[in-house]
Amino acid sequence: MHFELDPELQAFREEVRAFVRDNLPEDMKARQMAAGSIFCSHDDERAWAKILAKKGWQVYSWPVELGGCGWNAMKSFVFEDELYKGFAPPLSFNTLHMIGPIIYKLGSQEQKDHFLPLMRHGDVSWAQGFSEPGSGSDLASLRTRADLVGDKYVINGQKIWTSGAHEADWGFFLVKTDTTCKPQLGMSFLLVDMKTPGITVRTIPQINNDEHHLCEVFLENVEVPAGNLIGEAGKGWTYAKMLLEGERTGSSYIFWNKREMRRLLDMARAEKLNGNPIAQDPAFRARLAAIQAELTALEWSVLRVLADEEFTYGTAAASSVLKVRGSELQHAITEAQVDLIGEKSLRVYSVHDLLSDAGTLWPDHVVNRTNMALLTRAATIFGGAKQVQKNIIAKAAFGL
Amino acid sequence: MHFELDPELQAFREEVRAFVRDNLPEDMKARQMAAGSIFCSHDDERAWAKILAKKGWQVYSWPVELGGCGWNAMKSFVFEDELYKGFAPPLSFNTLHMIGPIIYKLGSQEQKDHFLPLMRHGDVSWAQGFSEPGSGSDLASLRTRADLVGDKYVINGQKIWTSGAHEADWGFFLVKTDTTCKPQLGMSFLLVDMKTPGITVRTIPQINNDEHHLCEVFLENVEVPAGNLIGEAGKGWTYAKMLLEGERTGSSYIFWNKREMRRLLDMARAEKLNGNPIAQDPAFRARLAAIQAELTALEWSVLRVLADEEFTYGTAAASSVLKVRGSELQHAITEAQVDLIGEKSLRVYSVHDLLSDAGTLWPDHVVNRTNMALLTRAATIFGGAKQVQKNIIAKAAFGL
Amino acid sequence: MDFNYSDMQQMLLDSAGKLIADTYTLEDIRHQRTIANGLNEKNWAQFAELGWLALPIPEDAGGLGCGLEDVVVLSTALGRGLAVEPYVSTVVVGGHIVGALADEDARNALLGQVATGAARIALAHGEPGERFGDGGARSTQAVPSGNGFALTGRKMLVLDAPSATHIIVSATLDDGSMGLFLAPRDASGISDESYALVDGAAASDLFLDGVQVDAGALIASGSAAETLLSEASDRAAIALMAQAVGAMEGCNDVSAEYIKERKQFGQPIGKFQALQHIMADMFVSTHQARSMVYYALAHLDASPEDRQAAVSAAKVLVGTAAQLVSRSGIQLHGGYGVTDEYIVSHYYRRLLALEKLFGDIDHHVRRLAVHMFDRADA
Amino acid sequence: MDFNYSDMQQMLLDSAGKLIADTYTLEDIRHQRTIANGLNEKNWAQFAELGWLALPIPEDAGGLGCGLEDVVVLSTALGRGLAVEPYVSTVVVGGHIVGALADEDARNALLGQVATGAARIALAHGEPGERFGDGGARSTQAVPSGNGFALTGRKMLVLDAPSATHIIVSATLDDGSMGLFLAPRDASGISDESYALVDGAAASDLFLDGVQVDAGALIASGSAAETLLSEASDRAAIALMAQAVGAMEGCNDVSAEYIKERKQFGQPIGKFQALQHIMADMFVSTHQARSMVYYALAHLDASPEDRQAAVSAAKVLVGTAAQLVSRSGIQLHGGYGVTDEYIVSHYYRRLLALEKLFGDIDHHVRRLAVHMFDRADA
Repeated sequence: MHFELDPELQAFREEVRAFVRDNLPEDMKARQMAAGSIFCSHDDERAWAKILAKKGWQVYSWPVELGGCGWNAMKSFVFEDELYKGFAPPLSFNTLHMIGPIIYKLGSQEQKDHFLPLMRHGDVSWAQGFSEPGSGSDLASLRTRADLVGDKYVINGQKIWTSGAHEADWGFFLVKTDTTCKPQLGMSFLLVDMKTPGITVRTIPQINNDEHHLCEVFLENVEVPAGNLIGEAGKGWTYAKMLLEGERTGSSYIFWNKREMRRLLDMARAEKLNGNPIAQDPAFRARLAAIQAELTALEWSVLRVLADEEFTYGTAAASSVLKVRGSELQHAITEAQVDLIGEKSLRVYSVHDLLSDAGTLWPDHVVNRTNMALLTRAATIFGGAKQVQKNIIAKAAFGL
Repeated sequence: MHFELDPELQAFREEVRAFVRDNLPEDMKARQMAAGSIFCSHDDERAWAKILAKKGWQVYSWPVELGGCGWNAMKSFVFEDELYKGFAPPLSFNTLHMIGPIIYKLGSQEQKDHFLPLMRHGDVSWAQGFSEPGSGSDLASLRTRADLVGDKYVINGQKIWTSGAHEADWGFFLVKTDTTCKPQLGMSFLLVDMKTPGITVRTIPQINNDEHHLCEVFLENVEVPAGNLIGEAGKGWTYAKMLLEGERTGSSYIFWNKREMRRLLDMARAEKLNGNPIAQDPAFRARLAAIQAELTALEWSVLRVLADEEFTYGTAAASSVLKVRGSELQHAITEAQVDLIGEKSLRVYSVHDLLSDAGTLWPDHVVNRTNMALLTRAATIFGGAKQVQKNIIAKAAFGL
Repeated sequence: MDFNYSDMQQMLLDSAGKLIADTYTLEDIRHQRTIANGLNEKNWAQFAELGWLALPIPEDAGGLGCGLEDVVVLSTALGRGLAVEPYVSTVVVGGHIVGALADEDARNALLGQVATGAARIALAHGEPGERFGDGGARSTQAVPSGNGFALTGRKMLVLDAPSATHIIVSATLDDGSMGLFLAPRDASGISDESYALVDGAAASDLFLDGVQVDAGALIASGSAAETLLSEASDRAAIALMAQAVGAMEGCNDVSAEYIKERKQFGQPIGKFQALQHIMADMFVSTHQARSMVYYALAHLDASPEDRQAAVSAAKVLVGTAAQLVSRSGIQLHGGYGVTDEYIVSHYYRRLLALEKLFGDIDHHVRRLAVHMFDRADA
Repeated sequence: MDFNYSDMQQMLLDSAGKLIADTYTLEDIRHQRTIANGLNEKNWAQFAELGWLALPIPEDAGGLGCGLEDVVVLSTALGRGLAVEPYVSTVVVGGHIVGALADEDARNALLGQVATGAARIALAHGEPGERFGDGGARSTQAVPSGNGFALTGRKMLVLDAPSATHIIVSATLDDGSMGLFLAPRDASGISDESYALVDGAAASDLFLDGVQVDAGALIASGSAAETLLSEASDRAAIALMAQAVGAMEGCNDVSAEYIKERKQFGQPIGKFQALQHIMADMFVSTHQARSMVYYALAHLDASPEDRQAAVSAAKVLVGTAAQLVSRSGIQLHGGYGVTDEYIVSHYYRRLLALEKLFGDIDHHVRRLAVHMFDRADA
């Protein structure tokens, strides 16, 4: 048992901080600061990816021989922490943790040769097609099917909650290639060029009036070369589970939570109550201190997983804790941001013009806080709703 | 729609207040004030009943011709509110709302002639035997049986959570008289003299070390005259349900909650934080104000039921709201009492010597607060656990 | 005590329910934010036609002379329908304050216009740097000028100003006390920045630069003005809380319906006890919130301190309930709950606004605590 | 970073687990409160024999010289067992403060007695009218007298004093600063009122009337004394939080076991999703609490401000978790949960005490907020 971070990591932290300071374009930072989102625009994602690629950090989590950095979990933690702190656009989760690993672990040589360099250089963006309208937390009920006709798969069906599908170059879809067996054995993983005829993408207007992120994808007789199959047919379910289980700490949104907590504390110093900073009011202090304690606990629970603590209960329970508390913290922090600005939270700012003026009489820190809080309601829903996480915990921890 | 209380009730309120002031013995009041309980000792209950009986208020809720007062719901509300406010011992729920009504509505002439005068004069105390070890919120699973042998019922079984059974004169028990039909049709209601051979009573030590209230009752070949059957055999379930449904607002503990809230506010004025009354600290003020708002809502939800509001959903839902929030308030208030006295809450005072000295260095208001808070954990359990209440609400309000 | 609707109230509720069902569909609600000044003229005309705008207006001004309890009954329907028309600004706040105008003809004329829908009033009180009007004396100044006053100052977040025909402006008089002034919305010297609010309503920041009004425009000053403003604010809070109760009831109903329909893991998700208990919590909160609206109403004519305490207690409870209900409603809807295409997200946004308008939970917690701990007469 | 137990720690945990299982049965725990001075002598002898009392005592005083992380590991087992022996008072607080005694012989002699179980130390710091020692300067006075001092004052709620052999007394010196004094528990001039605490431990109020101690009894004064007290308190808080984590884990386990066994409505109540989710919440809180103990431990050697902030953050979270877990544990047990005859009610009482000792949630929320908002170096 010892709790010290490798002292070398402090130097690395400063290296990353300096890199962000020197290389993140001001306007890109300003947009990310205003949005405060876990998303960013397609353009910013691509542009930032190219900047990281030049430094060799674009696919940092991949194996060294594929252009990754070979960092251990703690070093990666520091890296992402600093990027978030500096308001860099979020890294592509799909590239780093989903389709990237799938292709370099299971892809054909052709797939590797084609896609890995593109991803390494930040030259391709991906849409993930798992969820369907009829199946939220219940992946076994997927209905989109792909029939092998000659050397092509013909896909018919519908996907939903597909982030960025309207701007993505490629998609990776979980489809049914065999409907005669139980669902878990009939699924396959297919790569789909998003420009293929038969694909229609509809953006879904969100609660914050954003139409730029979540999409529905309609697939009607979409023909895809058989060579776009990943690994073996019928193993899609296994691959998808492998991906989802490999990502043990991402659902904590620890970096986002830490950054938005800092913003919250700054807002408390700036906003006033009866002429004094709200940061001096015992009632607000108590509320924010309680959130701070939960945030610290979340961070150390993340570290425990990253440091491979041997839990006496199923590791699934420890991961689900991160999802439950991470999403609750996203709520708590954004709710507090809204409450801190009081009635000023009611004004709507455009999510499509993030650098819009706050208004003559309005402080800058109010811009877009409510939009962010609205969108954050999804935190306890996506990626396995909170209720599903609790089912998992009850089973993994207590055998209930 | 109008929200004024009958102005005549204000005068009545003062009449009751004066009566309590002039007739409640000081030591009895002091004991009740220290305990803060929904219970009182057997002796205090009996003595106070005799005082009320003299005034004609002992069985106030019964029909006038039986010695009741004929007050409407609002007047009864004011009456009980004032008794609680004045720290009078609690009225006998069994006499007023359980076995009293059962006997005067369904009892035989002999039962009426024997028991009603006793109750009217406060000369008999009752134990209620519904729950059994195997059945908490699930009354259908009761197993205590009474077999008719000649002109006697022979009872065998076990009851639990029987308040005051060790001191009660009589008990009313729900027993199975027919085991061949479904449980709801085979239950009967029996009156049992607690001195009958075969009855063993064990007091159950509670979390606050109290052993004076809850009991287990073991019945082994207990012979009871067949004339002690209430109404018809096999209708016990119907009678019990009738009783439980007739009592629509009691589970709110509104009078208790109001009184203990007053105590809480007084404590906030007396206790200090950094030299100032805690009542001046914004964080504690916020906590207590939130409780106050909930308490007011509870009181007005009680009034809505008492005034026979026609709800658009099942009345069961409105009653369960009172139970859910009433019990949550009991928790919130006692938890706040404990937190207000800080580390002083850790000292144990005897529940059997309620007027014991606080200690040379200790303020009087700390005595017994923790004991009360401990016992109050039961609020969300007895009389239909909170989870059961929520099942009821989901069904009655939304058909779920 | 009688919590049941009178026949007249039941009729009001039924007719409102019908109009709301026809006129406030999801498409209508989504259309709302595209209206530049926030006013749906067609709906407003309907409000007038149905007599809703005349409800609490005195009879001698052409109104119906009803009490606030009738407004409350109507408001629950408006809340369920997510109607963001400037009803409270114009009829409840405007109607109450204008009712104190000394000039009977001017008063009845304007109130008459309120009743017919021709006039709409916005209250311009809050100023930059304040939090729910906690700022004490107004920075906006009313300087004697000609036979009246010149008003200069900045007013922030004036609800429903973009569609208003009149504004009521609070300003500091020469003697340091506050005055309430009536001015036409388009008076010269007023410029504005207008914007939409999260619930589809609209508001403005108003920049008053020597706005000239005559002496008769001063509705009240000093403690009379303070009293009037306090009364109007508490009435507004009550009407908006009734809207919140209606919105919560609507949110509960669509959520229950949704979880009965939506299937996951082979059964309607409404079969899951965890979701049933979420709905039970929503019901409990909503039921308590309605009780508190009645409680606040019952204290409308109590002493100012008692009325304020009652309104604050209600605002605390209703606001807390609104948060629980609207948040749970989204959770029960899963991913669909955070889209603009399901009405539950609109309930969420409206209930967010209703929690904040006329003082948020925190503001009223503090005001309630003053009543609980600091009153000399307690 | 490594969160796994060392071999030595695993052995410590295993042996503690065994002793606890044998010696802390429900009967033993119920017996505890009948012990007049709160000390189970047999258990204490076992603690000594197993080396637990020697754990953090320096090697040159006959101790094992282990770190607080080892005490934490042991403490989780003590917490699960609901052991209320005066371990923290004597070994963690007493051991740390006595470690600053200038006289090496006297220091090693007393620490050696701590390690063998012969000496037990109680900290007499709190005074009437205070809230978690918020009172600033001590009212208890240390007046020069003979070749030492005479101590006069009143100390309240001195944890574990009834069974102590020594007390450490905080008192105000002539120069107004604070001194920490070591005195025999049975020194002349000390009278007491002793009582049981809710968890079965015992405490005393001490009345000091010119208690004579010699010059060597002054362990530290001024800022050194403040530092020593602050360090000892934070160490105590960490050890007690580790006990709380152990108690929560125990509470979770007995609750899970209970709901798997208990049948209602024809099935084990553990099949009800609502109860499963309560248990999930208990797990989440407990897991986070353990993380915070590690976090606090990691800041043991940080600057005093950072250490205090870390301990406070942990105290807030662990206290909150303790409340949720212990309250839920009772709820899951139904009526049996509030009886003395099920261990869950004892977990409840112990966790209540652990939340309060060395600063409750509210106290540490305020101290954490100071760190968040008021630090000059932040």
